[in-house]
Amino acid sequence: MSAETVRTIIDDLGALLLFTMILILAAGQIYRAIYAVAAQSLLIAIAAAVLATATGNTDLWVIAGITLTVKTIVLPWVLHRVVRRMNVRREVEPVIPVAATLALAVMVVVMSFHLSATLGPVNQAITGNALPVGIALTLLGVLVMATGKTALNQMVGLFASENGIFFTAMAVTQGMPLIIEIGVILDVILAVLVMAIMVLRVRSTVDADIAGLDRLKG
Amino acid sequence: MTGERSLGLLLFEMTFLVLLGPLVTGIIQKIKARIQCRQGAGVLQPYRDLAKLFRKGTVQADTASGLFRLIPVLVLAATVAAGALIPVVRAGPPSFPLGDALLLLGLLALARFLTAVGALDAGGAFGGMGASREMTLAPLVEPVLMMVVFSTAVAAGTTELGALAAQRGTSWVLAWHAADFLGFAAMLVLLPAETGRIPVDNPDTHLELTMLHEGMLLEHSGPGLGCMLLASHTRQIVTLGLVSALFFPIGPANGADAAGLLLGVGAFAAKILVLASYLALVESSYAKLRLFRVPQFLGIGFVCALTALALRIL
Amino acid sequence: MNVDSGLNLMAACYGAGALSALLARWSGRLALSVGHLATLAGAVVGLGVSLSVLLGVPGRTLTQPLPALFPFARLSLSVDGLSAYFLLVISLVAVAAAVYGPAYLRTYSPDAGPARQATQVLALNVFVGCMAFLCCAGDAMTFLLFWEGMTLASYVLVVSDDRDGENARAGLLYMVMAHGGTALLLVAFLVLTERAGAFDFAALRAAAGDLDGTTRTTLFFLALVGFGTKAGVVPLHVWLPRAHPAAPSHVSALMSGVMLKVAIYGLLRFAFDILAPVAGPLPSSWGWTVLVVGTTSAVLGVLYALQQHDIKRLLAFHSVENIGIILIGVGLAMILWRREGVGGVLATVALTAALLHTLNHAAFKGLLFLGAGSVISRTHVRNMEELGGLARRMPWTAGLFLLGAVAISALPPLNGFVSEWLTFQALLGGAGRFHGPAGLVIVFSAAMLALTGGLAAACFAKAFGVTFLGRPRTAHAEHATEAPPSMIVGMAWLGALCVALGVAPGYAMRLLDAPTAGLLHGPGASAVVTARGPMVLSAGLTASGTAATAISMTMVTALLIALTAIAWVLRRGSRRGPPRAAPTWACGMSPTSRFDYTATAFAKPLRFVFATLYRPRREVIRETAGTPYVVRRIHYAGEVVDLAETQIYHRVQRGISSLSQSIRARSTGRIHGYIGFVLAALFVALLLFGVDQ
Amino acid sequence: MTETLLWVLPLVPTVTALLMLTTRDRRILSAIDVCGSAILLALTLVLAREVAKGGPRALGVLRIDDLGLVFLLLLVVLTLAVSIYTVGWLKQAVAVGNMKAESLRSYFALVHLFVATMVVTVLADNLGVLWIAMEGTTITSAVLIGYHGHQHGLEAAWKYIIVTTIGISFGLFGTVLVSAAAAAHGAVGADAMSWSAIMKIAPMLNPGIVRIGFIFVMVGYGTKAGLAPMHLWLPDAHSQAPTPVSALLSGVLIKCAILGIIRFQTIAAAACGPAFPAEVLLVFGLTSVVVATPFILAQNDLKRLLGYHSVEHVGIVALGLGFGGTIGTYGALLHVVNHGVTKALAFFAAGKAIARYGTRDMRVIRGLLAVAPIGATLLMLAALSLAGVPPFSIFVSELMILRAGIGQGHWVAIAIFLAMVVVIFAGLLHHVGAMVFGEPTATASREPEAWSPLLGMMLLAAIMILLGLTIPASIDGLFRRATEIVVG
Repeated sequence: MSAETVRTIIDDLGALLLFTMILILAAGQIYRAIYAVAAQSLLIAIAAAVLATATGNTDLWVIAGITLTVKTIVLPWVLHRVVRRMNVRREVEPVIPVAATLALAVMVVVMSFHLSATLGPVNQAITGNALPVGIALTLLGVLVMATGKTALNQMVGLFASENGIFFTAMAVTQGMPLIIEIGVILDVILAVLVMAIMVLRVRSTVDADIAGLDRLKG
Repeated sequence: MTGERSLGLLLFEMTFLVLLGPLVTGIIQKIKARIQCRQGAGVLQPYRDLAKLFRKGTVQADTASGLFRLIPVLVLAATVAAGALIPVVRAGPPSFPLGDALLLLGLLALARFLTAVGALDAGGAFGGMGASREMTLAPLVEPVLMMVVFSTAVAAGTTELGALAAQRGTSWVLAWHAADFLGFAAMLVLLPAETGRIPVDNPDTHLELTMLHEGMLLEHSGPGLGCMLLASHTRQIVTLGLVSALFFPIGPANGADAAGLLLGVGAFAAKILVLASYLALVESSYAKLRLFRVPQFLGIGFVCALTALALRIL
Repeated sequence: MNVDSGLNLMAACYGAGALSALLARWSGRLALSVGHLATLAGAVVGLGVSLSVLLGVPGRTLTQPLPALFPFARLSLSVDGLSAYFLLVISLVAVAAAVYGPAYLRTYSPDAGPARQATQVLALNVFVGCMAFLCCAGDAMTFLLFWEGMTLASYVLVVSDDRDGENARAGLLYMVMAHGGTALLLVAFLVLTERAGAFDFAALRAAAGDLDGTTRTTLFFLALVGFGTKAGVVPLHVWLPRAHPAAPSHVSALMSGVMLKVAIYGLLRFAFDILAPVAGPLPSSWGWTVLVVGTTSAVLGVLYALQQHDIKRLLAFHSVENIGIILIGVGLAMILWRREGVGGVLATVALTAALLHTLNHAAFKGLLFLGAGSVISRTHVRNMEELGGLARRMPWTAGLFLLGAVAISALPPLNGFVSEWLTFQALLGGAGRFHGPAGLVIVFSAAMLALTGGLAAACFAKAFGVTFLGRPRTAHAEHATEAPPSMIVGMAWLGALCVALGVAPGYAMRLLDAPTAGLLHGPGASAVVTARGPMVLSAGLTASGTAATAISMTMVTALLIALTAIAWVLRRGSRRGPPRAAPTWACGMSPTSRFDYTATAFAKPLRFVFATLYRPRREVIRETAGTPYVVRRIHYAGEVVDLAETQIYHRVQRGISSLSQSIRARSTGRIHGYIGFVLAALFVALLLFGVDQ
Repeated sequence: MTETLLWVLPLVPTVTALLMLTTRDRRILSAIDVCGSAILLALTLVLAREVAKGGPRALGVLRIDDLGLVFLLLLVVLTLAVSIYTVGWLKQAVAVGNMKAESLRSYFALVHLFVATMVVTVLADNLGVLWIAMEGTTITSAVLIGYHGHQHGLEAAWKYIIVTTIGISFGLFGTVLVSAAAAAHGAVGADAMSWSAIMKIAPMLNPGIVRIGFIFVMVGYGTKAGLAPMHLWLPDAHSQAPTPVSALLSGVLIKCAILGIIRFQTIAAAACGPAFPAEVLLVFGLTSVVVATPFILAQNDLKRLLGYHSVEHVGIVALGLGFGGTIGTYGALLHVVNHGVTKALAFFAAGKAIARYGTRDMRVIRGLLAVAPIGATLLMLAALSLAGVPPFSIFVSELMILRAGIGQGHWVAIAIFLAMVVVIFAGLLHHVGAMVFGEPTATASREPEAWSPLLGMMLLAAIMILLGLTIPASIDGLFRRATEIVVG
């Protein structure tokens, strides 16, 4: 397919990604957030596949596969299990009101678009709005972590921002070198496992959410 | 104008001052007595007192250290040495560098310091009280004295009393400026303080609430007391001599012949007499001030001296 | 004596002394003796070096490169007249301290463990060594290294009595203020080194040559504050009366007598030598500032000293006063140098006065601290109110302390008077040169100097009288005994110095030639002050060109001695036989030691007169027996505050600590906050730097 | 030969970590620990000599140049010191019950894995590998921080892992942008992320993208380095981690992040001109110095105090890099080493004091000099050195940084810097002086000081004082070459 169509596809995917991110931000229930992030990962995988067909870069197929298996299936499943084990209350009341969060989100998006607008034409193979979307996704993911009350929200947010980075990497260059890509994903998995262990440990020792602890200060 | 004063002359003047010292006290006492319509003791009474004291034995406080016996000696020596710096009969710088006003003030301060230390040596309340008060007033008097000296020295460009006097020349009346009047005024304020007389101190009382200098002499006795008294007589005349050297330069300057010498002595005696009667007058027409009023009294002198200096410099 | 080898030898001595701390492993006493012996040796060598430079070829500078320790700065030593003179001062006092030290440390703290003794030996040698070589530094880096070494070593000595929390606090204050001062010095030096591209003084001089006026003045004031902190000028003095008493007494002698002078050395070196416009007079603002600062320090120093009852604190405050007097001389030298131009006479007089007073103060302040030390080592009491009557129990100490007291009170015929006389002459000459307000300022500081002298006399009449005379007030004083001979010798050395410098100062002028001529590029001290031969001091020619004022300390002394002899004959009187002893007159009661005037009582009138400066606080609690007329017991407590301390330092300290407390209290412990900060940081950074303006 | 060494080096700690799993005996574990560290040090020294002779070496994604060597040396020396210290520390900790005897091997294994990841971080030439290794350090050290397993430990660990992961994901984003910019200039595949390859084409890169990339990296790795205002995790982590781990975190880990920043700084300087990264570094540096001050002054927890102190010193390093120039950069690199050594020493001494008094509350620790003279002296020395007093090493590096600042005429920065340094000096000396002097608290244990911790501390103290008194020619040469790499 032509570069033009690919670009439009990527842009549309970017828009969808942003949409899912908004869902995560606004998600009142932890399960919804998890589903949303899984969907987001799925979109990433699709994007990878699209780019693979466009550029004929086989590495991207691998990446698409990994993303699909790991981020769309395995990790959400892990999170699901954790939520089960913790049997937390489903509703998560955010740190700051959702409205404010969304307002911040808008600011972030605007800022990132403004920023990439000032860059001028970056002569990449494929860009379009990939860069601003990537920046926005990364920052919004962190915003989720900052506003989400529970440890789970924060883990979800972490994925989200990782997704943002992956998307950018794929869109702006033809993806990172495969080995790096794999290493990164491995790290993410490890990190999630360690986090999960910590969460459960705290839940088992003192019946509290680890993200709620704030004894150490000053 | 004037030649240098030889060492012989210096020593002569020194002895002259020492011998004359008690007489001045006697005269002041006499004048006071007259003013108070009393007969009063003869002018030679101080000599008799001294003679008596030197004949007596010594009683010493059991707590006093070995230093105590030495104090009167040192005090007398320092005071008399100060006397050597005063030009009495003739102006002009000494051939020997012994005539500096600052050195003179230093020696007097040394005597005062040693007196205070001696007073503390015996222990007991009176000595300490006297020493404390004396050493409180001294730092207030000395700067003013220093400024008065400066007010003339700045003009002359030297602090050597002989040279200062010589600078003034013979006809001192014409040479006076406004600054001199103010400086002299300051000196008049200081004189009672420096000679330990009313309104600052009262030499005749031994009432612990009023006495300053006497309190320090309380434990001395016999020859020791004699030395201290002689020292205070000398101190008094030296102070008067300083004033006369600063403000009434010496009479006939030229020639060291007998006639000039006599004239000089005469002029000096006259000046001392005037100042002495001034002291007597003040003493018998004022009451003693409370200790903490004295600084204000000295403040007058400070202001006069400062103004004098300002007039000199501006 | 060959200077290079002398310096090496000196370094070897102090190094050996420092290493001798290791001996404490076997015997603390051995370490003490050997260490102080090494210090003594080093000091003696130092004397040799400095004398050989001062009496050698004038205007010659010997430089000796050191091994290149740092890639960016060559280290070197360079000894000229100024360095040698201050090396002399340091060594003279160090000799006394080294002789005095071991016995003092043994008698004062016999229970001290070998660890503490080792620390003291090590720190003492490092301290003295750093001071000695600081004066010989040939470049900024060496200077700063020794400067900080000196600070650190003295800090260790201050806190060496580690169980006393008060010492630790004093050390902290000292260290912090010293550090602040050093920070300013760093900036002052680094600005020059950056322009020069090198660290050695010669290069800095060259670089300073093409500075513009404002930069030059800024640098000077940086240095003034930096060195002033170390020298303890008001209001930067607050550390001094705390730190100096905390150290062992012979170290206090070194700190008060010498370390402050090292700061003066730094100031002279920086202002006159490095920063001065090429061989030209200094900007007038410098001199006037220094003069005013000096006058203030002199007066306030002695005023606060008057109200102290801790004998070492009292002495420490007097160091503030004397530094002030020295600075008056320095400031005058700056002013007059500018006024008269190069070759002026009065500037030389002023500088001579300052330098001579540096030496004199080192002598008598060292003596006084050692004297206080031997009292303390015998009584373990620093509060004068608990002493008294020691003159009969420790006659030697008492006599030497009295000597020092007379000297510091600027009374003839001792050395304090000489340098103050020169200062007065310089002031007088200055007053003659300047008409209008400038002249008045000078005259006023002259009056203040006179006031200072008088107050000092009062203060030491009190200090000596209350400590040594009258009756012993406590058992401590009751059972005191004379100090061991080695301590007496240490004091006697300095006492002899006071007398010699007082009676025959003319002979010391030769030593001042090199520094004065070197700094002012004019006539040397002896050419001006002893123009009429070493017997006679004269203040050079005066404004009206008439004969100079002159004094001859030697003759005055001779006269005094002769008169004393005569008076002694009078004093013996006609009646022979020993004096009859009787109790002191106390209105018929049999007096006890409670009758004696206390230090508080002695200083009370002056406390009244200067109440505005003291803000005295006093509380009297009287226990009456039923009726108010019968008083059982009166409890009296009074204190005097140091204005600078209460008005400036305490407020600053309170402000900072409360501020940081509140900030810390407000900080969050919630992870969301943490993340928020990261996000915000990125956000702001992107907005600030993201777009190329 | 040397190239293979590049791969051997990270393997050494990894193998050591695996060996740890073979036994449970504390003595054997400690022996393996020390041996492993010693071997690591030896190999590093060999490598250092080779590099000094033959210049940078590269093999695949790993590369060693003088810049990396500076950090590598710091890392291995501290590792050895930590191992020696741990011997005695562990004995005591087990005796008291802070560490469970059966879980010691996992502890040792984790420590060495941690070290391995840091070695990779330092050796990485490929910026992606750099990132991976950095995340690896986060994961391993997070487990170590939470090792004691009590609530506070886990809280600290969680904050640490979350915040730093966020941080370095920003770092990854920046890396991606930079590599994108590089890819636009024909750098394909692994080259697009290879630092050495990028440096060749750096001047041609799109300044806009590199600019944004550098900001992301600065904030990202800055978080890991503990620069304010991203520093908040640091005091928590440092106060909760076991003492040897605190030493490694403060001494090396945050320095590795600094290395990451320096790598990108060079690229940014080439692409956007040196002014831009310098500006950013200056702002973050000053912020750190200022922010750390009040928390140091009003602190009661000894280890938190040291943690905030690390924030200040990382800020100083950033200042040095920001002032730039040969002197500034040299000073900054020297400061990295000096602070690493000194801070590790400080943590060691503090750890012993804490063990002695059984609390981290500085208001309780009193009269240390009386109960543990050597340890107290070392603590005092470390404090004075941290405060920048000669003849200790930090004075030298701070002096050079100051010099650079004055040379560049950054008067405001200088003024703030000096003011803060003096105030912090006061605070630090106040705290430490109160702990060292005075009458000892009754609760203090009077047992004699164990040899191995002292040995470890002596090693560091020796380096600290040596570098304060002189900089040997070899080390100077190393720093000069490293400086050239940064300044160009």
